[in-house]
Amino acid sequence: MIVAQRKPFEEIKDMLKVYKKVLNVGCGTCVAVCLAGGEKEVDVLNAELDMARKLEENPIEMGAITVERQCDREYLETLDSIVEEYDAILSMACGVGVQFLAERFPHKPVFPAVDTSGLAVNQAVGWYEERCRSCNQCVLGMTAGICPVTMCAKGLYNGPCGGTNKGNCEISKDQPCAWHMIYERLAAQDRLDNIIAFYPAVGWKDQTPRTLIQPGYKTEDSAPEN
Amino acid sequence: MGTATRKKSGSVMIVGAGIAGMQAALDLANSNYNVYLVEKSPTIGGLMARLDKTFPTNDCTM
Amino acid sequence: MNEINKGLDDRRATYIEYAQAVPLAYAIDLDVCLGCGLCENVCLAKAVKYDDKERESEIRVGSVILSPGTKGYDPSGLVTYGYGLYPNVVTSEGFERILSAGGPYYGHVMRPLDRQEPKSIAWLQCVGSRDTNRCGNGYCSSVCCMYAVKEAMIAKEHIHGELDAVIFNMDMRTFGKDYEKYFLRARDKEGVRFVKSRVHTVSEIPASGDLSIQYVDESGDMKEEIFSMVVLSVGLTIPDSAVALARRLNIELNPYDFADTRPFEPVTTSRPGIYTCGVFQGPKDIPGAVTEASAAACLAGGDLAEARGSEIQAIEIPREKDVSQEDPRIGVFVCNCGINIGGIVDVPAVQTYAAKLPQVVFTDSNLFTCSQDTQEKIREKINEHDLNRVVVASCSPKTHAPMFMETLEACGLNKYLFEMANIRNQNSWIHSKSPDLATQKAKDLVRMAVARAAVLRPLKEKVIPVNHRALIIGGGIAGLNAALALGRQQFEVCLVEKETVLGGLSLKLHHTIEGEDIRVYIEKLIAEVRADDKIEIVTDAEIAGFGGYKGNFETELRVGPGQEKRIIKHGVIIVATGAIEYDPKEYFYGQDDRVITQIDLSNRLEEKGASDLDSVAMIQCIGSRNEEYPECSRICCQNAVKNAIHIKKLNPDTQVYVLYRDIRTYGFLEDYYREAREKGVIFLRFNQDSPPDVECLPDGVTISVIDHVLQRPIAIRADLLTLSAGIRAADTNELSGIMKLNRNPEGYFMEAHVKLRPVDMPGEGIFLCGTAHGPKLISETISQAQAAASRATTFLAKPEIKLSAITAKVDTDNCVKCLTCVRSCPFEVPAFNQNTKLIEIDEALCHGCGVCTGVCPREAIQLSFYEDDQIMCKIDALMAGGM
Amino acid sequence: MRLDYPVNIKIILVPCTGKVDVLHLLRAIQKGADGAYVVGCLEGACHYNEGNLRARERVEHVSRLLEEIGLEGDRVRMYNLSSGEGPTFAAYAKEMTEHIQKLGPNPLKKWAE
Repeated sequence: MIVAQRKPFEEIKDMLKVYKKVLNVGCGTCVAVCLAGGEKEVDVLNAELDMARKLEENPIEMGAITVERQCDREYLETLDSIVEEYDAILSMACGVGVQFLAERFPHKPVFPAVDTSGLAVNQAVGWYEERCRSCNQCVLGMTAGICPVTMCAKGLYNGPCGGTNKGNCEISKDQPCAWHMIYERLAAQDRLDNIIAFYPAVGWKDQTPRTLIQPGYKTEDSAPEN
Repeated sequence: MGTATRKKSGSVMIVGAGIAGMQAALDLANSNYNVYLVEKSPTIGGLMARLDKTFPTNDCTM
Repeated sequence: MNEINKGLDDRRATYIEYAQAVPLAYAIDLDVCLGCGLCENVCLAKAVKYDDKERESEIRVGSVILSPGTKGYDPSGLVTYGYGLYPNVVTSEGFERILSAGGPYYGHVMRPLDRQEPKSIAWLQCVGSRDTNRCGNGYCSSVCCMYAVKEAMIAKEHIHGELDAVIFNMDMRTFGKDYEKYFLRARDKEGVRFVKSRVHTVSEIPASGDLSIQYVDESGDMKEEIFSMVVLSVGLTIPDSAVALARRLNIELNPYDFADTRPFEPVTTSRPGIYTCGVFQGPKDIPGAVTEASAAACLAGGDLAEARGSEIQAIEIPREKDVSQEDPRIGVFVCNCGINIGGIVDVPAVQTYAAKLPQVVFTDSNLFTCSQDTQEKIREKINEHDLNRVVVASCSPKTHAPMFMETLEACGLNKYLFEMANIRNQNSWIHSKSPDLATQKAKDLVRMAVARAAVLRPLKEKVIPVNHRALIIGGGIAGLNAALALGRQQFEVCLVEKETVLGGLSLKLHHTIEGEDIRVYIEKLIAEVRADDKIEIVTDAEIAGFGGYKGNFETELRVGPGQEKRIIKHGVIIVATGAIEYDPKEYFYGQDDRVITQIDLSNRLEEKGASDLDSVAMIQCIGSRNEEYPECSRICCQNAVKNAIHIKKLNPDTQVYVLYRDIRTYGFLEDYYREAREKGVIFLRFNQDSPPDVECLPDGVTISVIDHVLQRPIAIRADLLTLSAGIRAADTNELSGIMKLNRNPEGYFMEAHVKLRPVDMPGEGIFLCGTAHGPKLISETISQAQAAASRATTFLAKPEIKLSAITAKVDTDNCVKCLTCVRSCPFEVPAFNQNTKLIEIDEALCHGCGVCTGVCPREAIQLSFYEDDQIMCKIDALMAGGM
Repeated sequence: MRLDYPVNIKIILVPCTGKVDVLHLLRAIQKGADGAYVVGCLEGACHYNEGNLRARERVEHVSRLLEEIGLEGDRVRMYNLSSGEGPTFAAYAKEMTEHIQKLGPNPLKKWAE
């Protein structure tokens, strides 16, 4: 799941300082699940903005709506009829949603209210740990299901660096060394030969937006234009 | 024991409305028996209501 | 003089006993009333009947329960303590009032003489208990040790400076569930001092009012200490009125005037049909009294089972009107509460104000809104003005909402369309000095209530049928008694036992301390259970699965060597899984066959007698009250005393030594402790930090222990060393996992409330009895088993049960199944249904706390009757008044 | 017990303090209340196990939010007491009132409709 965290309030307030009427759009899926941008957080942020702006003698009118997903255009249709009332849009979705909103309403300023931090698992209520950085080059099959891109501070693909220290990473005693863990688990599975194999470094050079198509779902109509 | 001429009563009298009497009354009433709870002082509650807190939880007695 | 506050302050001739009294009504103290007639003239409700006389009325009942209660021992007769003479000597009952916020000093701990905070307080234990010389009360009152510890701790908490709190005792008898931990906390964490000594004399130092206490310490030295205050821990006695009542009813009393009962029939008096409970049955604490009360209710009702329901009045409820499509039409009833509200608040002004509030179509004010005739009037007005919401501005919803809600139901209005504004307890009573502000606040509170009333919705209480069958887990004394008691209440029972035979631990026992034959009893009990065709017995069975909720449970059993699967459907559960004897690792047990447990000893005495025994030693607290296992096992002291007396009866020449830390023969067991001493049993106290040493030599077992008086070790040679092994909870790991039943760290099942619900488990429809709850005597096990049957009967007697409508509901359209509610609910109620693929909250299981509503990121869960807009609108209405 | 406490305290009943929402507290301040406080059972003595602990977390959260927007976080507080402690309730009401008086009126009051 995509996880995000609310931006510092000051930053949000600053982005909106010149606007008088702003629509805050929540997103009902990933960021709602990670407790950052569903109905509840929209209401909380709006209450905060309302109060803060009144304190500055510069009141703002906040609108609230939460759509199922900001990354699907059908769900954005409900916004079409109401955005015109507003000077600007605040999005509580991940970076995808913010961009998609901006694309749909090119004449309206759209601002992000959250920082999208990645793909994570939910360890407990409100606690998320990143497990994937969508590198598009998955090696988990060879690394015993432990991701060297997210788990290793340097994102190394071919064994640990010199900073590994009794199973921990040099950046922190609390951070286990990814490659140490990979070694331990591969050893337990009697697959240590995997660790000797060489992997080319991740192709970060491919920096234009990647298109993902789920085979079997692709139809002529839904195929992306580019 | 009772004879066939007189039907069994479905009522119970409880003398004393302290914590024990109240609990017995509640159980019986909730089990569909008619209850007469008799207490000589003006209020129910008995000794327990006069305590401050109770061990071992230090709960208020009220 | 205020009798409730033990004479520490005065009260008027017309009085309410205390602030939370039920009924909250005035009484007249005829001993001091002058008869002026003033109160009769001023009473607006005409409730004072001056010439009211006692009347006799006759009622016909099928059973009687006597619970006349207790009276603290009056220590005035013990002149050496100076009670009544020295102001700073109070009884424990008086000290309770001093600690109480509703007491004479409003909860500030002060000594009576000069209203100064005491710097030191001494508690003297066993005043009026364990004392055959001065007052004839040979029994132990069972509760004084615990309440003294509690009073000392709370006093330390209340007092601003340091308080030296000292409890002078012979034995600390903290034998109840979790009580030992409480005692250790007082001693080790809170610094309460415990001195082993019985104080004989208290004398006052006239200049200061302080009190001097002289006592002999453990080594026999005379000591003197000065205290600011002395609390006499008075025992429990039976009031004369109860004795007179018993005489009139021809009930036999024991020598101490308590009701005479037998160990196997603990709540049955000598007269058929009359039962007893509480302290009248024997000295006991609150959980004991509550348990016994339910037991007495079980037997009293069981006698009348065929007439159950025949004499209760059924309440007819008219069909409910559907008002969901109507606009709110609110009626506001403002109460004067005599002068309680009307004397301060301008009620007519509040009524006029209410009339102008949106959607209010009718207002009224009443002298007493809770009176019977006003209920009639409210019913009329609801019909006349077609009201579909009602607001009553009066007192606390806690006490009165249910009654008003019934009034709504009686005219076909959903009872949840009701709201109260508490303009008495939260207003007129506390702002009596500022009537104008109080009137303004009453308007605010009414405005808030009206706003909420407008957005209330009719709610439906789900009615579920009750399966009238009980599942009892465990076929020992507890399970068998519970089964029998439920059978007498005419309910079907399925009794499940994991062993192939019934009887449990009792099969290893012979006699009670009173001399009753346990084997004969258990055989008769099993025969009776077998003879009852409503009871099905399933032995050699274990619980393999569990589901459902109160009234409708479903349990899967695996039965017999073939592990055959069986499903039992039932409405309630009684857990009676029992306990076992601790298997000692101490003192060569299992290595030397001269070292045995108390159970082994009683077997040995039955089989071989004691004629060949010159000397027997016993060591107490084996596997109890130590670091590994801090709790007291409650029954080992009486076991030791029982076997010691038995030996002395079999062979008076056998020397018996009991090495102990505190002898905890509570209640009437104290008589046997005294008997043992009189028969020559030698009791030697040792400290936990210097336990006895044991050597197994060819000519006997040698036990060395430090004698307190001699201050040096002494050695005892014994033919047998008996270890008083404690009690351990049975292994219920699997069961508690399957049924989700909580246990304490010692492995005993947890009750819903230690004090007030000692037989109920936290889950509704699940009850607990016997040693599965904690160590206890057979008589206590039997009364708790009968109590569990009584509690179960309150469920089973109903054809159906109504569930509270105040439960959380999921708007599944908006739910993203994020699981936050599933992970946040303290009772694990919200769940993802694998079939519907929805998050569901079972209203039968929901406790209605609202925690899930506060965490839902999509605002998709609402708690009925406390929906967010129903709370927000009150905030808005309040602030709209421009606070 | 009829103990006097300041007249400006108005009580809103909830089944458990675990029901008190961040939004409820924010709304009170937003609408111009000078302070809002939650009174729950003693910690460890919640009838619903842990409602009062959650309430405390939410109060602390609201407190931080208020600081963020430039109000005193201390305008919201949590108190714990048992049902028998009338005098403590009155004492807390007094303490809260005095505390709020020290902070002065809620500057948002003038914006309330």
